Amino acid sequence: MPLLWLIVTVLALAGAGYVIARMRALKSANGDIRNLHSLPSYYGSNAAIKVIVPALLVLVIWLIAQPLYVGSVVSGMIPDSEIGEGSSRDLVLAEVSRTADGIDAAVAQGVMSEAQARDGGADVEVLTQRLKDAGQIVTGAVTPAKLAAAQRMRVLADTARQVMAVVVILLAVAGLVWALRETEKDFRARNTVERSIRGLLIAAASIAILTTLGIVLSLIGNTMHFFRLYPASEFFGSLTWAPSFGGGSQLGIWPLLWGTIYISFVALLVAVPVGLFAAIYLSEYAGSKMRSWAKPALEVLAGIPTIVYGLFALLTVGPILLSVFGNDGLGWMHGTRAVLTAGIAMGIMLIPFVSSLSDDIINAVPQAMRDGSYGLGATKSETIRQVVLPAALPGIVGAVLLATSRAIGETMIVVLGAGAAARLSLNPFEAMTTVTAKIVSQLTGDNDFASPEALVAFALGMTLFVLTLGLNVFALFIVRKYREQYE
Amino acid sequence: ARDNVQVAGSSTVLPYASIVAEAFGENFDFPTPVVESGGSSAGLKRFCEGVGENTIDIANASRKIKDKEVTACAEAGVTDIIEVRIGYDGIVFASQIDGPAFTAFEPADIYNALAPKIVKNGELVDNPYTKWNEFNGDLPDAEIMAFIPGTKHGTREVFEEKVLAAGCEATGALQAMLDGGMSEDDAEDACIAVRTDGRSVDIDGDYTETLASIGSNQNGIGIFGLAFYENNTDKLKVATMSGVEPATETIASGEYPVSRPLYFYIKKAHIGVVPGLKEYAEFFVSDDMAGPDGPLAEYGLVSDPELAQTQEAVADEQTMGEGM
Amino acid sequence: MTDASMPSGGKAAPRKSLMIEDARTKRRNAAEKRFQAYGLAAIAVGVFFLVVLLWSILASGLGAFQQTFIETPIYLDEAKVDKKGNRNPEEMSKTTTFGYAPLIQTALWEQVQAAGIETPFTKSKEMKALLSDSAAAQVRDYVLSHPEQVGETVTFRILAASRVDGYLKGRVVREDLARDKSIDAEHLDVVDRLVDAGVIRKQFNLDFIVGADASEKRPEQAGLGVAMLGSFYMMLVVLVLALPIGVAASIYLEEFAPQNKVTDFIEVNISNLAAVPSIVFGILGLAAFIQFAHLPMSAPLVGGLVLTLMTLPTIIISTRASLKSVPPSIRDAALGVGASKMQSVFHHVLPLAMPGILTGTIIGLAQALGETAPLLLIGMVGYVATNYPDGLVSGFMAPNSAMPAQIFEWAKRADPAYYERAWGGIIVLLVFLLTMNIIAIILRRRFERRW
Amino acid sequence: MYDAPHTTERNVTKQDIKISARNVQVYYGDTHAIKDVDVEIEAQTVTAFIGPSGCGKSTFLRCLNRMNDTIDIARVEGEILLDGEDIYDKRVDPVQLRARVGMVFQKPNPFPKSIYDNIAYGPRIHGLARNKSDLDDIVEKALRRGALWNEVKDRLQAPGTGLSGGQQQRLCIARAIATEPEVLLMDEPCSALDPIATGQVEELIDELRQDYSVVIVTHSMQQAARVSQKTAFFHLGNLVEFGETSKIFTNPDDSRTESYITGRIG
Amino acid sequence: MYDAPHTTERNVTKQDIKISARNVQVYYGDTHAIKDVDVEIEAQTVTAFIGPSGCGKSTFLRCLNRMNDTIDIARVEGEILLDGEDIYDKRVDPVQLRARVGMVFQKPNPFPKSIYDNIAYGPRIHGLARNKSDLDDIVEKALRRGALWNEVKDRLQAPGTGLSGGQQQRLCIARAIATEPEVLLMDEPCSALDPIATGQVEELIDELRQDYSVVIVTHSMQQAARVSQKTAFFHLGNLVEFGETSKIFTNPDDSRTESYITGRIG
Ligand SMILES: Nc1ncnc2c1ncn2[C@@H]1O[C@H](COP(=O)(O)OP(=O)(O)OP(=O)(O)O)[C@@H](O)[C@H]1O
Ligand SMILES: Nc1ncnc2c1ncn2[C@@H]1O[C@H](COP(=O)(O)OP(=O)(O)OP(=O)(O)O)[C@@H](O)[C@H]1O
Ligand SMILES: [Mg+2]
Ligand SMILES: [Mg+2]
Repeated sequence: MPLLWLIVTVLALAGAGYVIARMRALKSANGDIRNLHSLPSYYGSNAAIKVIVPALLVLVIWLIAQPLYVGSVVSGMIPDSEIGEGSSRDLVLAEVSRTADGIDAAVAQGVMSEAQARDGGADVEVLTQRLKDAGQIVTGAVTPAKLAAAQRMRVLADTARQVMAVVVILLAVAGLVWALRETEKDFRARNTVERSIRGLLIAAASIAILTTLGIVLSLIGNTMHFFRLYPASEFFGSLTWAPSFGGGSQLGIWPLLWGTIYISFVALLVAVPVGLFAAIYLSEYAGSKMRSWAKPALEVLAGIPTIVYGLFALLTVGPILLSVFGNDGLGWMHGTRAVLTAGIAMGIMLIPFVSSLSDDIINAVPQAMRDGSYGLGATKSETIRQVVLPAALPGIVGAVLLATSRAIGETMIVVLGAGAAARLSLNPFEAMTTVTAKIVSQLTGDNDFASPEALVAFALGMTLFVLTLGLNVFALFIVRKYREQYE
Repeated sequence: ARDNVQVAGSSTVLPYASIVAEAFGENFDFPTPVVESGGSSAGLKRFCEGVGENTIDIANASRKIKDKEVTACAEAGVTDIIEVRIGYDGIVFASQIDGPAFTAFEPADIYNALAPKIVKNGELVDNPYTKWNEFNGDLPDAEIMAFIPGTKHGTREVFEEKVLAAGCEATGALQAMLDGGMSEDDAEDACIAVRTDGRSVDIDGDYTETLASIGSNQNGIGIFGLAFYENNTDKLKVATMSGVEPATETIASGEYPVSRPLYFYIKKAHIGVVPGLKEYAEFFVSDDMAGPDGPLAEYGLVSDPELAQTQEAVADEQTMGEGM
Repeated sequence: MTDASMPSGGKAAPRKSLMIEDARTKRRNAAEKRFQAYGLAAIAVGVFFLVVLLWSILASGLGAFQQTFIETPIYLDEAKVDKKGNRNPEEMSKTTTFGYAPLIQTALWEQVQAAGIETPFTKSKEMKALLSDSAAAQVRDYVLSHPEQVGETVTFRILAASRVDGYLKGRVVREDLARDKSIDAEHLDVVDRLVDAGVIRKQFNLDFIVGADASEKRPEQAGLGVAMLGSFYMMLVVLVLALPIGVAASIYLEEFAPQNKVTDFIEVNISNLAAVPSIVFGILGLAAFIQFAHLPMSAPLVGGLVLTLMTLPTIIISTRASLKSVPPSIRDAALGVGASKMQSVFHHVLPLAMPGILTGTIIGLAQALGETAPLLLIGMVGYVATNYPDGLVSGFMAPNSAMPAQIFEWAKRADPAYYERAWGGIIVLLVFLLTMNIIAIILRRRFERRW
Repeated sequence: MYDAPHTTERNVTKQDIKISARNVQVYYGDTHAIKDVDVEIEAQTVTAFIGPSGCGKSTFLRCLNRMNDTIDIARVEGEILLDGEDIYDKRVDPVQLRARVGMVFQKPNPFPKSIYDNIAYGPRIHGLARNKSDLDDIVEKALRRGALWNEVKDRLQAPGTGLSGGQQQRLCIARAIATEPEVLLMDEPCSALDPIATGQVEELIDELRQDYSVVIVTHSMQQAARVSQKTAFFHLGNLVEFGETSKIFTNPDDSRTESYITGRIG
Repeated sequence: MYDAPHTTERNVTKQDIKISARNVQVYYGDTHAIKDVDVEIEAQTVTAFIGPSGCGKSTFLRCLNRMNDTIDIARVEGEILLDGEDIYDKRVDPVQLRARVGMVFQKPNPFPKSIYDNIAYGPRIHGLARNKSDLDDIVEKALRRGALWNEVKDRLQAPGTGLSGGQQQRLCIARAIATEPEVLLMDEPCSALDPIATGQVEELIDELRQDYSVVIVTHSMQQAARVSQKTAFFHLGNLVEFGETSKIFTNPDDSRTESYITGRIG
């Protein structure tokens, strides 16, 4: 039975279960809903859940396990002689399964009969030709052993699929019976269904933890490898970042961290005042008409691809800054790439993060608070500065935190705007770079992938991850403390 | 089962691979191969992750595979690797077309302009130069400003070895360093360092970024691939190196000193498994494609004079250990 | 307290008239004006940058929507395309595109001569510089699907070479041709005459919007269509997964989760994930989905999964904020009439929080739509798909790229013609984004219907 | 001391005990908010809870239908029996309990839905109506008993939030009635209403007494005197005194009660 | 009819006219919320506004210190004179006006700041204190007059939002007093408070009368009777009757007033 049909069957059973359980529940209550513990639809849903969940769970596990099982059986049939030099059993298996698929397709097209397909003594040449006729791509030479394996694979898979269909349907039916048996008027169907939903909600929330775990796992191996090649004391202690191809690189994280902090700081210096003032204007001064276009317009800034900001930094912001601070002007700046260049472009990108979220938060400050201030004879700006903003502060901090997160994670603007030079300097007119930018560049570079110069990307990622985690714990702590004070 | 050839690696090789892949898809019944970019390192890393359907078949690289990588490959079961050299990439020095007349460089000029320490009056001193004509009267009276590949780029290595190191020796700086009591290794390292006062800017991005940088800086000189330069002759003018004009012919003949070979690596175990893999490789190195008159050369690849040998090796599926 | 104990407040010294602004009020009002001006200035700054950015995008990208075509009748020479003469497409496919190229060059050469255009050229091969390499494949495909027309003359609309296109768009100027290997002034003369003759024409370039990527040598052929499809499939995955998962997670955290260490841990995790650089999600995707789960490389499904993980924090953070803003009295009301917690959330709280959820989803989707870095590691950046996937479902698995990845690639390519296309691509991306935004705003309006 | 014109009609007769609370303790984290309270709520009686702000009236009221379950840090000890069954028993489904013990809140909180849907929500989730016309009937009956039918019958599809404050509160009461509870808990139902609306609601409460047991928290001693037959006086989490309303207001046993009653200015 | 024990102490004597409103009309968009109202508010007098919900009491009150300016759609016509000057004159700065006509709201709305900063807010923005010790004095005085000093003097730096409801409302009153207004407008200042707190606030209002002219909106007729000397009865946006409190409550001229006063149940 094809998979699709199996799923359809299970779904149909679930549907039937829904209807029957619903009716059964009603009947047990003599047709009066009022005698039921839960609404009839909950009895139905309970049945549907009990049909679908175990059956499909088993189906999925089976689908994952079956190829592994079939593979292991078939792989035993392949003599070592079939495995060429430098090849692997896996590859031969892939070839076998491709042949099996080819035969399947040929049978489906009618080029080959099922009997021909199963014929153990089939001539390899003839079969290959048939497959080619069927438009199948035949690679390499199909040897008798491979053919036998392919045929065996088909048979096994066939049987397995049939068994699976039976098992799945049996399970579904069992679920149905179970659900129907417990369906009677006092059965707490709603509670049961809600427990399942709650399970789903918890599962959804745990994805964040899984993701974190996944990130740590995918970074940790290479990070350890890196620290075996390069001393951690150097990585965390050295103040120079100077990778080189010939080895002997200095890979101190400090210049990168400093660059990250500095550039993010400049970006926030642009985004926070502009975004905050924009939010204040929108929520407190602007008419609804202006709000209705200005807010979405600012939000478009967040949607413009970062490469555009990168080019904007390189081609517009940089040259303008250079003409003011460069050799023709004040003489402080030597190239278009600088902390300031990237910071300004990034700041523009972050404006809507601050403005949109802050606007929502400022709007949520109760009018009573404002009235209280106006009633005392405060002007609008005094009210905003001294009453509204303090009240909205926790939310605004959240918005700024989100903007900071974006700033730390940004690469394109940094690469194009701030350059690639790792430098520990206070001068905002100098080129610098960030951890994220270096993660990308070391990962996509031409270095020897087993060298510390390439592996350092993972260590950088890991360090940044741990740092931001610390930062977030700290932020949570601060926000909590602050809230407790005023709620 | 995967039907398409999966290629990943160097973004320098990517244009050539994509030209081949496109023609391959048009002329063969196989699906068009997928050519990912991501850098030689990432490409080889994924190449060496093992054999099987969820690993790539071919890694493009703008450098030769390193021994350590071969070992790592072998550990993961990737033992038979076919190495294919497809040609050479010329590396040129170019500047804004309307900018100062940078038309001829020697390695020594570049060294004098970009090294942190240079020899002046026989003394090794911190680089005092701010203009090109301060050390070579033939060069224009223009601020020193160079955009060189960042340390992630393979081009940087070539630049260091073939230009800086050469310049170091030519200006006598190497000797001065050795005389100053440096060990040979340290001196070599010191030779390929660049100044950090902002006159030399690392570019971690692509040539388009270098081009944009030069576009906004009249005095800037930049380092480009020959193919890139040839597509942008309206914005760039190229300089000779040691008196040789960079061109496919001069590079092929070895006259022009700054170039590097380009490679791709095939997982032999995948041949016969992934449809079209061998056909693609053969098509790549065929005269139609990689020959001196083929589309690759037209685009800027310096055709390999030993192409015939490569074609043979691919046809025979000669792995790295064999026949060398 | 009595009056007597009051120090002379306002009453002893009668207040000044209301009509006269005292100095302090003047100062305060000036501060008020300034403050308001700052706000207005902030918006002006934001809008100004928006306009500058949009203007530069449009100025650099609009050209990509026009393309130069050559209309030429081509004689499908049997001797060249069907050597055996049996019209069997199988056999005919042995003739490669290299075999077709001369056919087209000859056709154009004859057209040039027929039009009486004087040229310094003597060979039809010289026409190569005017023609796109894609023409040969176009003609070959046509012949293979219409073998019966071999021997006839068919008029094709083929792409002009990118330099010719650039010339008509003003990108290529004669002064710069000196070192250009691809084209020279003589060819441009011919182009001028052919334009006069109506053979070469600039037309709307539908293929740019619906077509597939092309190699570095054929910018004139490159289109965004397939990548757009890739992005579309990824957005579908993101929408189908991230929205429900994000909303479910937010509901759990905001409405059901007990206040304890586990909840705190989840919370910190989520806000930390928002700060993880997107490329790290790529590393995760490669390890988890391709190497561990054996999903195919370069597949929009994997891309969608990675982007889902990346956008989840954004969606969760904003959804929680909007759930929080639903007044608790609504929850009480529902519980008070005997609704279960679950019912009160799904019947009352969620619908009220919908506008905020939509805002967060849009921000998240916009971010996902514009992201390239994580796609780099799962093989969706490069020269990826040239063809449309076979079916609706296979679109999730077939190798494909994404709009931002495509744009990013184009921006790196050497031929300046690609530069224009990159900006054109950004225009399409923004249109995509605006469409999404408008849909969200409309939905938001519907949900916001004030009761 | 108070004018209680209807006292004769509301003669206090011994009723069945609907809810009986014994030794109830409520903690918010470490705060002991309700200390050892014993109360018996009778059927067909209006019981008023009075006491100074923060004394635990609302807290105790919310114990009676387990609304405190929704507050994480709240912990309830002791025994509360509804018709003899412990409502804090593990087997009890609080949702079902709340359908039997309805609640009306201080601030009118209609759902942002139509008037009809506001009323129909409870019957729908509890499956009280077999079909649409059943539901229509329930809605009409509830609105009638909520003394709102005449005012809204022509605009049942209009939003409930568009009604005036007093109407909204009556809508909330009608909504609570629609699920046919046995006990109706009201937490300061009139504090947001003007005297006319208050009067209407009070009249309504008096009528509801025919069928339900009503518990009302109020700050207004006049109100307690007007509508209730029994009054409980809370102070600092303790139930100081509980008894006939007339007795509490005229002749309290406890000095605290007396000082509260007389210490008040109004 | 009402017990008004202190009436003798609060003898109504003729006072200066502080605010006089003539022909005041207020529109919210197209709704005509206040129709042609004439009122005179006297100095050192408590004037109560009563009337059913939605009759326009708050709206009219907010006209008196131009708080309606903050509502976009509100439009005020007519003339309101404060000490003979038209407060709606173009030259009048509402900010200066509001410093002289303070306001206290229905729901206590302390700022999310410390108690000290809550009180000091007004004096600071109006520059009433020359230095820190000046400000300390002002804060102390205001808190004393707000009858809150003893309760909070040890925790002036604690957040104002941490106080109980009644304390918060007194804090808000103290905050309003701190700017030394001439008129104090109060919109249902006690509706969120329990009787004890209400009593404290009422006492405070009576004291404030010594120095200020107080206008209070209330739903409680007892309260109006207790604290005010003058009462204005509003109905559907009209000022139906305005006069001595004792007269309005005992012998109203208008039948609507009478029916409102007697139609109420409490
Ligand atoms: N959710 C809560 N968390 C912590 N403490 C609470 C909570 N709700 C109430 N309390 C505390 O429990 C005590 C009793 O509060 P409750 O609301 O029951 O009083 P009340 O008599 O209803 O007062 P009011 O008349 O002001 O409504 C108070 O001290 C209050 O601070
Ligand atoms: N901001 C506003 N926008 C539109 N209409 C309003 C607004 N504020 C009040 N109204 C309308 O103006 C009329 C008078 O309202 P107001 O708040 O002044 O009444 P009130 O007497 O204070 O009532 P309550 O006793 O309920 O406070 C009402 O019909 C009300 O609906
Ligand atoms: Mg309460
Ligand atoms: Mg009001």
